[in-house]
Order: sequence, then C-alpha cells, then structure tokens
Amino acid sequence: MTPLALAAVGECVNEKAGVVNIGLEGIFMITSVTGVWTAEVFGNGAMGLLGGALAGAVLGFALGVISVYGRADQIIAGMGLNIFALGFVPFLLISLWAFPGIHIFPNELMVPRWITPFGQVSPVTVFAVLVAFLAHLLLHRTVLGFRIRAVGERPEAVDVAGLRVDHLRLLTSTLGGALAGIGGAFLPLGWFGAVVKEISAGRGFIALACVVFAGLEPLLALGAAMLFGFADGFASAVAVTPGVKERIPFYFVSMIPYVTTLVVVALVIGQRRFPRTIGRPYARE
Amino acid sequence: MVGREIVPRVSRSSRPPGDPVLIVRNLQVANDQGALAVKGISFEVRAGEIFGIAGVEGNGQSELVQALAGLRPIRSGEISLNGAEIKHLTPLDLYRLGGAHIPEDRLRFGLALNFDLAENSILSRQREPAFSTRMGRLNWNAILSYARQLVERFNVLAPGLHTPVRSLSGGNQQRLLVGRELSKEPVLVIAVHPTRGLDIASTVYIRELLVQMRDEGKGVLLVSADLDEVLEISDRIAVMYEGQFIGSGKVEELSREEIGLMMGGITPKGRDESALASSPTSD
Amino acid sequence: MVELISKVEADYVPNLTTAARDPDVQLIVGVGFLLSDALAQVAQRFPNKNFVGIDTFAQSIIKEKFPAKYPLPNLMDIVYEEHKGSALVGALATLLAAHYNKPYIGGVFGIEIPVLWKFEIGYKWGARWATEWMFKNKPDKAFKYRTDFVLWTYTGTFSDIPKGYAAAKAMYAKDAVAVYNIAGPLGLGINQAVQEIAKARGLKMGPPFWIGVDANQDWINPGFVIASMMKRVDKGVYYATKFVKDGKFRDLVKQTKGTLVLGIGTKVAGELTEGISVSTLADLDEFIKMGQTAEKLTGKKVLPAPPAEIRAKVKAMREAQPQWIWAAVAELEKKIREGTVTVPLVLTKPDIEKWRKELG
Amino acid sequence: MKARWHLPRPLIESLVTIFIGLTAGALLMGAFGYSPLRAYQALFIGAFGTPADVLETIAFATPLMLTALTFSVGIRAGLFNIGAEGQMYLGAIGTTFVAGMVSLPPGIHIAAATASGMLFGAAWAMIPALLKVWRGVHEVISTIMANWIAFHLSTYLAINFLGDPTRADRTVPALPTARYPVLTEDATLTAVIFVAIAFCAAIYLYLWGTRAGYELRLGGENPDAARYAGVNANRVILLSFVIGGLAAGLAGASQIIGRPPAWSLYATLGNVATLGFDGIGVALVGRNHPLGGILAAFLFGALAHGGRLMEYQAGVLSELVRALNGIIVVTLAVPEVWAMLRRRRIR
Repeated sequence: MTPLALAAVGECVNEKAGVVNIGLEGIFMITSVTGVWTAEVFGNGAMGLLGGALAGAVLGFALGVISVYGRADQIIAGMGLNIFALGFVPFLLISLWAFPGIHIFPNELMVPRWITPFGQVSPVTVFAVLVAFLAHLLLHRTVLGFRIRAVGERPEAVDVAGLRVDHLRLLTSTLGGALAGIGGAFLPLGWFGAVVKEISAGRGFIALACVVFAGLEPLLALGAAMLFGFADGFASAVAVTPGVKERIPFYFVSMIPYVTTLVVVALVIGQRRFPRTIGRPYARE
Repeated sequence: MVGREIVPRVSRSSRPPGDPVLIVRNLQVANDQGALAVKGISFEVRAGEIFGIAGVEGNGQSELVQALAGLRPIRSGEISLNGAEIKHLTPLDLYRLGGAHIPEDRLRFGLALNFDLAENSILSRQREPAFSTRMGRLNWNAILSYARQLVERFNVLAPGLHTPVRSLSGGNQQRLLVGRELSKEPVLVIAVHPTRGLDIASTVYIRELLVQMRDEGKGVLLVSADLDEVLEISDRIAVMYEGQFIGSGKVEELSREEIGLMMGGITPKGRDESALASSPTSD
Repeated sequence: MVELISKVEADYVPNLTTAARDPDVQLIVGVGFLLSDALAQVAQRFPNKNFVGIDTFAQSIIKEKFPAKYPLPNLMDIVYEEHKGSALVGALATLLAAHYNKPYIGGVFGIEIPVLWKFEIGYKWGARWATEWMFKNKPDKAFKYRTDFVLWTYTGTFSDIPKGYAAAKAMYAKDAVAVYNIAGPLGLGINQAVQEIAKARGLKMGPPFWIGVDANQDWINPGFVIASMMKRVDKGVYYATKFVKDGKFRDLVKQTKGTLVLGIGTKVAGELTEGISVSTLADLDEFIKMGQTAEKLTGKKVLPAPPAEIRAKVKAMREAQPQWIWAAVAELEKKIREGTVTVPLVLTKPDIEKWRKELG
Repeated sequence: MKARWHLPRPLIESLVTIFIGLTAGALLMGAFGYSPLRAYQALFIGAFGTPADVLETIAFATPLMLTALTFSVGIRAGLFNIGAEGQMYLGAIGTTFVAGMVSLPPGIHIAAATASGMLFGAAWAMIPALLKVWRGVHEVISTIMANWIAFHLSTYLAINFLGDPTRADRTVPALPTARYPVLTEDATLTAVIFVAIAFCAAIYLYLWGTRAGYELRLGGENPDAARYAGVNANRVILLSFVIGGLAAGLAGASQIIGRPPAWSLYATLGNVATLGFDGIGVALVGRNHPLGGILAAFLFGALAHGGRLMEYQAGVLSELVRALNGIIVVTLAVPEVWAMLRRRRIR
C-alpha cells in the first residue's frame, strides 16, 4: 500500500498541473534497483530510499522536460519509459550484480520498522500518510498549490499572470517522480527483501487507477491505495483458507486486485472531473 | 478592431423572401458547465433571406448554433427544419434535411488537418451514395473528381488533392470548407464567423457566395461578431445578449449605433420581441 | 561456459541453434522443461553436438514422433525426483508440528503448472507418512492426519514476492510451524513473514520456520530455515560435463535411453548419482564457500552475515530440535532409497484430483 | 498515379529514432563496461548473417506486426489500446482449443483455428471497449487491468481445460491438420507470415478504402470534426477495439499454429508473453500505419533475433533490446525532435 500511496499522491499533484505520467510502473522498477544499489554503496537502507527518490526525480524531470518542452504525447512517452524499464532492469541486474533476474541484498539494509501496539509499521508508511496530508494542504491551502491547479485548468491565465507554466509543470513532475521513486525503493528495501526483474507487477498502473479513483485528490488517493492494498492482501488471505481454494481456483483469486480496480474505476469515473488541459502541452498562442 | 482594411461591399439584389426553412421556438440550451446559455429564443429563417445574428461573442451564439447543428443537446423548445419537426437533432439529420453548416471554428469542427484535401472534401458527406457504396466502400474516383471540382469552382489554391489541409493557408482552408458546405445543395446554410481571420479576397468571395445562396432562394443563418459583415449582407438582424435576443429588425430599420448599444445590453427603444417571429403578414 | 537466458520461450530453438553453431562448443545445456521440444528438434539437426536438458523430456518427444531415432544418441534429459525430496521435508515439518504442538504446516506454491504437483503431493504424502510413523514410534506425540493439516496455496506468480509474504503470513497466523517454499523468489516473502514474527516476539530461532527449495536456502535467515529441499542442478551439469569429457556420454545415453534420473539412491553404471537431498550442515558449508567465491569475484557482499556466524546459528537451530525428528526423516530417506516405500509421482489432472481428495 | 503516402519524411524520422535508440543503447553498454561495437556487430550478424537467420528474423516479425496493428488502429481512432498482450493470450487460448481439441478436415481446420483465435482476441477487447462506451473508463487503465486478468484466466484455461495429459508443461498440441506449413527446415518460419501480412494489408485497405475506416480515422484525427460529420463516437471505439482484438488474436494464433516446435501454448504462457507490449514500439516506429508496421516489425524482429547472438558473443543481455525499444518509443513521442530536425534542414 505504501508505494501505491506515494506514487498516487505524487501523481495527483502532477496531474493537477496538467501532466500525466503513465510511466509510474517503469519508475517503480528502475528505482527499486537504484535504491538497493545506493543502499549497498552507503551500507544504509535509508540512503537507499534517497537513492530511489533521486532516480525517480531524474526520471520525472526527464518526462517533464519531454512533455513541457518537447510537447510529447505524454501517454506514449510514459509507455516508452515502461517498456524501457522492462528491458533495462534485467540488464541492470545482471550488469550490477552478475546474477540474472534477482538480487538479494544483506538483511541489515532493510529499512527498520517501528514496533507499535498495533503491529509493525514502517516509517515510510507513516511518511506516505503524511505526504498525502501535506499534498492536500499544498494543493488547497497554499499559493503554490493554487498556481499548480491553475496551471492544469488555465495555463494561459497563469502565463498572462507572469508565472512560468513550464517551471510549475517541471516541478510537479519531478516531485511526482521523486515520490514514486521512494515507493520504488521501498519495494525491496522496506518490503520484499530483494529486487526481482518484475518487481512492481503492475503496481504502477494500480497507482494510476488510484489517481483516477481519487479524482486527483491526495487524501482520496491515500484511501484508494489502502483499498487496493487491502484487496491484494485479501486475495492472498482467501487463497490460503481451506475450503475456499477447492471451490474457487486461485487463478480467480489472483484476479481480485485487477478486477477491483476495473470495477471501482468504472463506478466512480462519472463523478470525477479532471483538469481541462490534462495531458496536453501548453503552447503560447 | 484596429487597423482593419476596408473590405469592398458585396452587391446584392432584393427579392421577397419565401417560406420559412428553419423555425425555432422557445429554444433553451445549456453550456458545458450545465448553465443555461440560450434562454428561450424564437425565430425563423426564410428561403431567400439572410438572417444575421449579431452580438459580442460568448452570449450564447455558439451554443445556439451547436444546438441547431445537432452538436449539442437541446434543453427545451422546438426546431422545425425544412418542414420537419425534430426533437433530438443530429448532424446527419441536419444534412439529410438540407442543412449546411459552416462552423465557427474550422480547425476544430470543420476540417481534419492531417487528412488530405480530398478526404476533407467529403467530411460530413462521406455517407452520401455518390461517395460510398451501400457496402461501405469509398468511391475514390468520385471523391477525387468531386474534390477537383471544388478546388476549381471555389478557387482553392493547393498543390494537389493529396496535400494535407494543414499546409493550406487559412483562406484556402475556409474556401474548401465553405465550398464543400455550399455544394451540398442546401436549403438552409448556417454560417458562423465565416470570414474570420481571412484575407480580403477570401472575405469578399465568401460573402458573395452567401449572398448568391440567398439569391438562389436558400435560407442563410449568419452568426458573426463582425458587425460590418452582419450589416452588409443580412436582410434581417437580431442581436443576441446574454442568451436572449435583445432586439431585432430589418436591416434598413436598424442603425449601426443602435445595434452597437444592444450588443452592450442596452435597448434604446425597448423593442418588443414580436418582430422576431415575423410572419409574412407582419411585413 | 556461456549462458543464454531466453526471454520468450519460443526463442528456444534459435537460442540453442546459436549455441550449437559455435564450433568450440561440445555440450549445450538447456535448463527448464519448456525446452523439451526445442532440444528434440535442435539435437537432431546437430548430430555432432551433445545436448543436455535439465528437467526436460526431449527423448520422450523423440520416442513419440520419431520412434526410429529413439533414443537420440546425442541427447540426454536429466530429471529429478523432487517428489521424494518434498516428502522428506513434508515429514520433517509434520514432526516439528508434533514436537511444538502446532496445528498446521504450510506450503506456498508459484503458478499452478502441473510440474508443481509433484512437489505438492510429495509434501503432503510425507506429512501423512510422518503422522503414521508417530503412531508406531512416538505415540505420545501422535495425531491423525487431517486433510486440512497442510495449508497450501498457489500464488499465481514466481516473481511477485509480496504474494509469498501475504500467503505465508496467513499461514503463520494460523500457527503453522513451517512453510515450504515452492515458488523461487517468493521464499523471500515467506522469510519476511517469519522475520516479522521473530522481531515481534524477539525470537532468535524458529519456530516458526520455513523450508527452502532447489538451492540451499538455509543461509538466507539462519535459525529460521529449518532445511532446504535441494535439487542439485549443478550436479546434473557436472555429471553431464564429466561424461562428455570422459567420452562416456553417448554410451550412457544408450544405456539410460537418454534419460538420467537424479534423485535419492539413483545410480548410473553402478555409480551413485544423486541429485535430491535435504540440506545438511555440510551442504551449508559448500554453499557458504560458493558465496565467498562470489563475493571475491564481484567484490560485493553476498552473504547476510559472517560465515562462522551463519554456521553457528544453523547448527544451534538444528541441535535445538529433538534427535528423534532427524532420525525419523533419515528413516524415511532410507526407506525411499531401499524402495520399501513409494512416493507418488503426480503429473496429470486425474492423479492430482485423486490425491487431493485423499490428502487434502 | 500520385502516391497517397509521402513515405520519405516518416521513413527518415523512423530511421533517425532508431539511430538515437541504438546510440543510447551503446552509451548504456559503454557505461556498464561492454563493447557496443562488438555487441552491435554480433547483433547484425545474428539477424542477417545467414539466409536462415533472415528467415528467423521474419518469424519474429510475424506476431509483432499484428500486435503493432492493434496499437496502430487504436491510435488511428484516438485510443491507446495497450491491451494487445491480453487479447493475444485469449487468442492463443481460442486457437489452441480449436486446433487441439476439435477434429476438422484439413484446410478448414487451419481456417477455423485461426478464426477462433481472432474471435477470442476480439471478444476480450470488448471489455475495455464497453467500459469506455458505457462508463468512459480510460482505456489505458482498463486494457492494462484486462491484461493481468487475461494472464490468470488464460493460465487457468490452459491448465484446466486444454492441458495435455501426457505433457505437464503445456496444452494439447495443435493437430497436424491445423498447423501452418513450415517454410524451411532451418528456421521456425511458417506460412502464417502470409496471413499476417495479408491481414495488415486488408486493414490498410479497410481504413483508407471504406467509409467505416474513414470515420474511424476521422474520430481519431479530430473527434469534434467527427461529431460534426455525424460519426458515432461509440461505433468508432467498438470498431477499433474489434479490429485491434482480431489482430492481437491472430498474433496469438500465429504462435500456436504457426510456430514450431511446440505447436501449443505453454502453461506459463511463455511462448506468447511480452509480444503484445513489444508491438507498441513497433507500431510507433511504423508510424501507426499498417504497412509501416510490417517494415518496423522486420526491424524489431531483427533486433530480437540478433539480440541472442549479441548475448552469446558480447555478453550483453538481450533484454537490452527491449530497453532500446523503450528509448525509441520515447523519442517518437516527442514531436519537437522532428520540428528541430526540420528547422535545421531549412537553415
């Protein structure tokens, strides 16, 4: 749920500014590797999260430049990033660690968890919740947030007002990339204990679904991430219950998160409104 | 507008108008945000006349025309086109009943920029038997010869029929579009800002074409933000303000200043609206 | 040795062809049952090269399609008796459950492809054998085998580690004493679940345990991996290379009809050639040595802790379990080796249905 | 007659992006200590070194031109149909069923198995299509979710209904009457390539030669103009998904009854997986044109087939080829690159 929430919240802010990043899946994949690599270099899991954030920011910035100055088709550029990651990550795994498909890093590099009366909580999870609230405040209570929303709705007005449309959009896409990067690094360092080549298994796209579900509201996105996290966990819990698996083949249980996504998005979509210029580059007339 | 060049006036004959080809009663249309943009408008356009709607842009003209062209749903009211009552108008209904539509934004509605000239020449006419068979095959020979004909008849300057419309000048794009619409043999022509952004030659040419249509006995509904244009070629004029007709009358009866004031929402004479639904007897 | 990793399984023919065309190559090894068709085809086209498939059944394809050529002289399938190894760890887990008074044992599987049925039924069969053994030898601990005794689930993935974590977590929540990993990297997810419990309860050693598969995975989390069901692919490759070097390859193909079975007590030409076992401390040492070599080669840290520490922890864990458990597992292994018991080998749908009815 | 299609510029643009992709790949290889020169040399020899390699390259191109068509037709209609992957899985299932479980006379059997795959693909494409029509769900999300669902569904069907009782790893093989003839012993190329090319050509004729095709392209080119022209937007959505699904289904069929040695679907779907995603890059390099897609598919087929020799001789993981694919896609998404190029040329 944590990576979903981080990526979805970042993408909410990004899409508010009118930029769509379909490449979250690719960012997850690449930053999971860079995160582990940094963690190993510094011998510290938290540094790994930073390494993920940095790589994510670079990727987000690059996509931002392509979208803003290159006037790229953002969906195609994002898909390109996903395809790139699909090939680049296995290449990276074998180039960095000389082992195909998987790399297990030393256990002490795992980001430690806090033990609370309710169970163990990763600081990153707490951070993700915090980020959602901060993003909400940013968008709705600050001047910068107002500008970000304005850039998505009326870039021409923002432009006339003497603000830089390009800078604002670069800012949000870099920020979105960085958050997704923390999520990507969290996958191995806070959760899996290893990097595998298909590490994100569609989570980047589920994060996008959370964004749609949330109608670009960070707090709702957080809720959506929890819901999908729950659907995922629920699927696994159902799968092991004796008596259930004999009747419902596990294949159908495995579909639960994806079917949930489809159904939920189909149900709420009519009530969601998206910024006027979403996905479209801004060109001064 | 500043620095406007003088456009030569279009000459026209005067002829009594015929039967109404378009009757609109109490039409209400909402805008994209769901607010009422056209607040109960009634009027007629008769064969052989140009009915001009003047007004500052954004007073509901776009919504009105889109409703008449079947591009926007009608909230309430009635439309009768060429004798047929239509509740849920679609673009195809409009064409089927003899309507032609020169849309306000040619780049948005009227043309597909990356399609070539020939393909654009049948846009909205693609279903006509002349251009596609019953099985749905496009008849390229017919399309090309028709496009060639359009190019010649309406003086469209283009390197070839396979040139993407994107690379034509604005004037030539509009000539192609207007030519395509007028060659539909319509009974009603809806023309919105037909000469906006065009060079003088094209402007004059297109106004002449509209007048020619009128003279051939077709009804023309002209919507334009260019007051000169409305005054120059219309027979009757209505001024639209905040979704309603604030005033109307025959072109001879209205002064330029009067219309200018009405466009600003001021009705000097407090004209009643009965003139709008003019029946032949009220002349 | 050059290794070619196929990304699309349909690439196999061209992949093998690429290797076979290299004049310096004498032996081409393909790993994975999906290579069977490709091996059968390419081996015929390059009669001068030797081909080995791990987990394949290329010769049976030859037998079916080109009976005149069977067995192809330059092709050897190497197959493993994973069901037997799975039976051993199934028994081990069950005995642990009896010792610690736990209600369940677990198994986390990958995508439900029939190959995994071997593991599944082997594991459950071993569990049942252990319950029967206890009635005879350890009546105070004995309990009757129930069809819900083994918690098992197919996760539909061999790579999505959290699925392994979630499945294992649910099993440990039901107080399963040990969970068998039959899903490759998903073992790391199982490990996460174990670690979480260990941390919450401040444990230095299981229970809960998990059981490794294929390679020796005891070192991943010393003290919590009770053992691994080892399938020594490296040994298969080693034997094959040795046969080629000694010039015995084609003779052996003729003798074995092209299929070399590596398992428990399996022999070739009178020599013991085994490939399946439950990990021991000696195996651990061997793997630690491999890890150290890898660390030297790559300059990167591979082992989670200093070798001596890993070894000490694993040793302590093993010694903390009562001797009779290890003895019972050894007894089962001996019986399997002697052939006095037979572990069912399940590969077809009717079989799996029948056995699931019986074992749960 | 004057050419309807101005090939030179798109061709140049595609070649330039490929060059950019290869350069970026060389930089990546260099950064990780491989020799790009050796790698590309091996790649080229691997793809074109012998006549057999050329045929193998073509065999690789076969499914790619079809999954590319799925994406292209979507883009032509203004939709991002990235569901070729899942539609292809279902196509493979449909074909496997008719080819392996049903007995039919020769000739008819091939046709029926092919058609069944195409229909399954089209049926699966209806899920995102209908969600779009009914609820306005964006097709990127629905197609990707449908891909995952298709993966699990197809594995389930393959193992539980189509499994080969004697072979644990795969479904029943296609009966000999349902197999496309192998063209040469040296490569895995079969006559299915002709079907694939014919299908691409037919879709080309359909899109540019029929009213429905015209309306579909108009819908993608300018939705407002399409509305103006009386085009039913929902019809365009459904039609483009159906065509895309048929193409992807045919791609799936081609890997079952048109590709030795297995003539069946692997239980892990391993012999079809990823071909759908790879089609996206192929489509873009082919400028979303059905015929351009054929050319681009040959190029990507060469990369895929040559990649193995690159891995073998230069030690560069052949997966890198897919990373190049990604870079090429990103480059093609940026129109400003071409604007820059044009400006330079004028200067």
